[in-house]
Amino acid sequence: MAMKERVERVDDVKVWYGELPVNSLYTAGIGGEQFFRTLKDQGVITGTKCEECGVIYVPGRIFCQRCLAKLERWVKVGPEGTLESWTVLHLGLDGKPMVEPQIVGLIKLDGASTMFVHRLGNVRLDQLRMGMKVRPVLKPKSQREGAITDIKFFEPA
Amino acid sequence: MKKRVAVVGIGVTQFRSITPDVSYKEMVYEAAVKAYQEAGVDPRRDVDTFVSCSEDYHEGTSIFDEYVPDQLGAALKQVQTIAGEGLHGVVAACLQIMTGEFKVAVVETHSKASNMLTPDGIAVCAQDPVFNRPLGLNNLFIAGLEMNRFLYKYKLSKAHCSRVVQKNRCYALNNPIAGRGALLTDEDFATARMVAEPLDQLDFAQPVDGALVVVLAAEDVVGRLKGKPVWIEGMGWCNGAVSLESRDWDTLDYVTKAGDMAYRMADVKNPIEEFSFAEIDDTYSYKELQHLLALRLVTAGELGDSLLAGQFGLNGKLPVNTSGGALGMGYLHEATGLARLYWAVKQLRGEAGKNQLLNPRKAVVQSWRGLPTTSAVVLVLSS
Amino acid sequence: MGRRVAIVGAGMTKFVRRAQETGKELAFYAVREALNYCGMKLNQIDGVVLGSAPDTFDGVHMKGEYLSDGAGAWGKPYMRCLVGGGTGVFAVAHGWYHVASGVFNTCLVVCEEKMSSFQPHAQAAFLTIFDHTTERPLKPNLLWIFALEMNRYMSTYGIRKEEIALVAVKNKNNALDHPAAQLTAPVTVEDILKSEVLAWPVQRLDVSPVSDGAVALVLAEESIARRVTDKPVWIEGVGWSLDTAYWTNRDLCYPRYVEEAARMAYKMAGITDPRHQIHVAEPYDPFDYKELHHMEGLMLCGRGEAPQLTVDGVTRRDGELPVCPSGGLLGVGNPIAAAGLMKVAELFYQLRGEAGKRQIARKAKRGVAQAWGDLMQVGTVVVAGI
Amino acid sequence: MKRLKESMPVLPGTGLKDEDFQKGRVLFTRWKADAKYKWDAGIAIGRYLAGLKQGKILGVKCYKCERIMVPPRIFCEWCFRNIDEWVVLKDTGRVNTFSLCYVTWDVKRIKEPQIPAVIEIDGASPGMGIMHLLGEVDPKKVQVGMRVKAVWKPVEQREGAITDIMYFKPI
Repeated sequence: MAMKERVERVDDVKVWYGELPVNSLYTAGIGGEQFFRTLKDQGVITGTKCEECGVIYVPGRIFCQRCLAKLERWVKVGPEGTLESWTVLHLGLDGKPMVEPQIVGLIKLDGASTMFVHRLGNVRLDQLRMGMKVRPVLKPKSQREGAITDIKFFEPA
Repeated sequence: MKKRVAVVGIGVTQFRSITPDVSYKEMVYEAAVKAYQEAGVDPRRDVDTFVSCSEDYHEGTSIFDEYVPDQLGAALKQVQTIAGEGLHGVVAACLQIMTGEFKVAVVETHSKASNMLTPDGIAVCAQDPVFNRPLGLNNLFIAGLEMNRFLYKYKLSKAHCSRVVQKNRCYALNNPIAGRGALLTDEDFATARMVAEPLDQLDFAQPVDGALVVVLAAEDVVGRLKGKPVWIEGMGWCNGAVSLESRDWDTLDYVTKAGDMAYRMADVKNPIEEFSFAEIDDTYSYKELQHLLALRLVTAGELGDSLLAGQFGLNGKLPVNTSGGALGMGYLHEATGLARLYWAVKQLRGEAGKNQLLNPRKAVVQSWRGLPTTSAVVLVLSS
Repeated sequence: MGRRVAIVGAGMTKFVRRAQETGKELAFYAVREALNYCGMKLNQIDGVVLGSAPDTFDGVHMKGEYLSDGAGAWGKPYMRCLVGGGTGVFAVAHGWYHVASGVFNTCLVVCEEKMSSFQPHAQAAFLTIFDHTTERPLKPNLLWIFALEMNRYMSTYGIRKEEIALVAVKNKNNALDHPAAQLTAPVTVEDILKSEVLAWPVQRLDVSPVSDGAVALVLAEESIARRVTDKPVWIEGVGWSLDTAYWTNRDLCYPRYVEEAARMAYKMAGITDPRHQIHVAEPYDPFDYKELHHMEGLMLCGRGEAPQLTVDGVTRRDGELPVCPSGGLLGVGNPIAAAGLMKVAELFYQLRGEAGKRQIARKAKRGVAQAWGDLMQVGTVVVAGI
Repeated sequence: MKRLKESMPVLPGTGLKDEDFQKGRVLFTRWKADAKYKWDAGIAIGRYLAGLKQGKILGVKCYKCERIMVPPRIFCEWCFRNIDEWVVLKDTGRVNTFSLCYVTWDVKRIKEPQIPAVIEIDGASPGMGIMHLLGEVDPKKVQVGMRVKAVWKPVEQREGAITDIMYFKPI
């Protein structure tokens, strides 16, 4: 017997409540700063190119994951892209069904080697096709704050 | 592997959706007592090194490593935590034994998933805080995107996924420790609620609580111990691109690399032919199919038909997840891989009860760390 | 011991209070510096191990996965170890067994911490290291355990704060010569004794600063090591030990887990007389008294004797047994896991004679680095030699 | 210190100041984790909490090493075996070590210090303590070795928690 003693009565079961009180502030980073500044100020999506590997990373980043080269060459991509996959998400962050399901897309922006993840909008479910062209809808410049949410969603192009 | 390592004891608790009567320490203690008894070792005297696998956010405690030693009999001994999957822990223990400095090692993992009141709120904290998290999307969207693309690319359907679920949850009925066994009908699948289309509520493994402790030993001491050895012939582990943007959404290159590493070590030349069975990750139904491909256990052209023809069933060419898998046993977070190892050991020892295969010799066991990771471990075992 | 394993390269970022870089970017910088140091490329690396303290600091769940691309782990075997504050030195042991096992020929060891992400102050993250049911309801903070331990240490051996403050003075001043250092002003014993009382006996300047930073080492087996460099620094011994979690049942005056870890490492390294066979030491010094505590645990002196060695100047850079010539956590900064690895990097520089202005006066062939963590509970030790 | 820095290599890394955030010089995002838990107390701690509610500090005994331990556990971690007996300890003890803490857990300064201590509980084996707070005492007079006694919450306010003891006071 692994344990000589057990909790014998349901009434004796005890729990203790608590949490991880984690409030975080995340800097956009060196790559993120450049990427989001350009998005905010110029409304343009940019990537960085690894000359060694020929990969264009979007969002732009300062290192190549393949060879760890330092990336300094920024290039403009998109704004249009191709829908490579989508999902209709029904659960919220609380794990409960959302009143309004959200459509999320996996998008390959024109000129990028990598994928971009964002919401889809202005689209009916029966319109969604693999390979369809989409384009970003940005918040007006005055409302942009240099974050991924400066893009409201992608819509059919 | 040049210096061979064997599993000589494995202890496990019942996997249940809730375990209100025991603390995590007590649950682990129970598994440890069973494992040590099976191996015939005294942890205070005979064990040289201990490895535990845990993630702080799952426990609700920072530096959970602190709370590992006592219930394992490991206080003031060599103990470390891997913030990784249970099979990472097995790899870490094997590497230690292979240095020649350690003879007997213990690996522990557990799940107290039921103690997380906000599992989705916790899971989202694994998303990139700058590029993804501000979108406020439940992690399941990643599975939805991947599943949709996978089914499209490989011309598979939801029916294939449902078949996986049906198979695994049915097998779990014959696995005494499994917590999610069920006989599911077509109607169950037809009425399943969508969570991240095409993924529905039956497509993913439901969490359970449970603890596992494994005793490993170097070849030269195996003979002195009581436990019946199951040999670890090969091991491989690998990470792919972690960022959602720069990962390869078409192939699970990290699973393939981990598999190839393990196969190379175990001298497996033709994985389709050489394994008696497979215990591979099925945290989501479609993942079992993806992992079969990535581990080169079936060709893309044959995948769908083989599945529907029952080739991955108990009487098929390559029985897959006769334990019930994560879908049938339940999802144990870091302990999920060890639960598969447990069943593989049972099969290879001939102790798998109603799901026992005839004379199995060699098996592949694989784990994946779940969303949003690209981290896999593969072991090759032999009897 | 398995195959011989050497450290062939080291690199690090600056340690700063708040880094603009993300954790990934910090890791990337450190790895790049380390690879450049030994002229190696990422495709020559077989696998990667990562050390990073709790996820609550960076505020990313499964932080190891998140950091993997910055750490150079794309398409490679990769694992993250976590033994609290002991992680930085343990990561070297973790990397060591990857190579010593014969499975890898080369391995990157990367440690990263971005503590500034935690708001309003990283200290508060430590509430959650305590037992959730029997301790956390009392709202403890990290200072409590340090203060409780420091007081126990002082009252057991009759040690005065003035003696302990000498450690902070030595280390903070040593750090002035460290290119990664966060603190850049010299301090005196008076400064320390006059600094604000946080949790008596702990005062503000007894404590290392909270930092962001990353450090990386390149490990290689013998034949590659000799090809890469003519000055490989061998990992002669590694050790670790974790004491019971019931920390209120232990006598805090002595870190027996450090002794256990040291005994393991010394045995592997063939050290029988540490006081004479070790020429430079980098014990863990998040608080000034900890350096003394750990010198005793490492058996570099008898119990309660470390303060006198400090008073006598033995532990200065020009002393007989230089201790924390880097400037330690007290001076260079304390990005937890990265700080531990910085200590092993310091042995690498010192033993190769590449420590610049920090180079110790005596000739050193062997050094020990040590870290500590969890609930005053874990000791991790690396012995390195040329 | 510029003099010394000049000869040193320049390492990568960009340090920021608080005002860089306040003045919008750098971009950043925030997140508050929704990470809530309900931990199962289990056999040993469940009983410990039940004891506290009744105004008792419970310990456990291992017949092999003869230690009487607190907080309780169902196993003896040194002998690796089940514990043998539950023991009602006294609610008095001795200060093993203490601190005068002027900073709260979330790093706010306070004038009157909190006095955390490890208190060796009477009836348990020597050195067996629990962490708690001291109260009703002049901070200047606290000493290692001081005898103390638990001050309990009124019965009706107890909930089966370590905080059912408000603090320990000198006797």
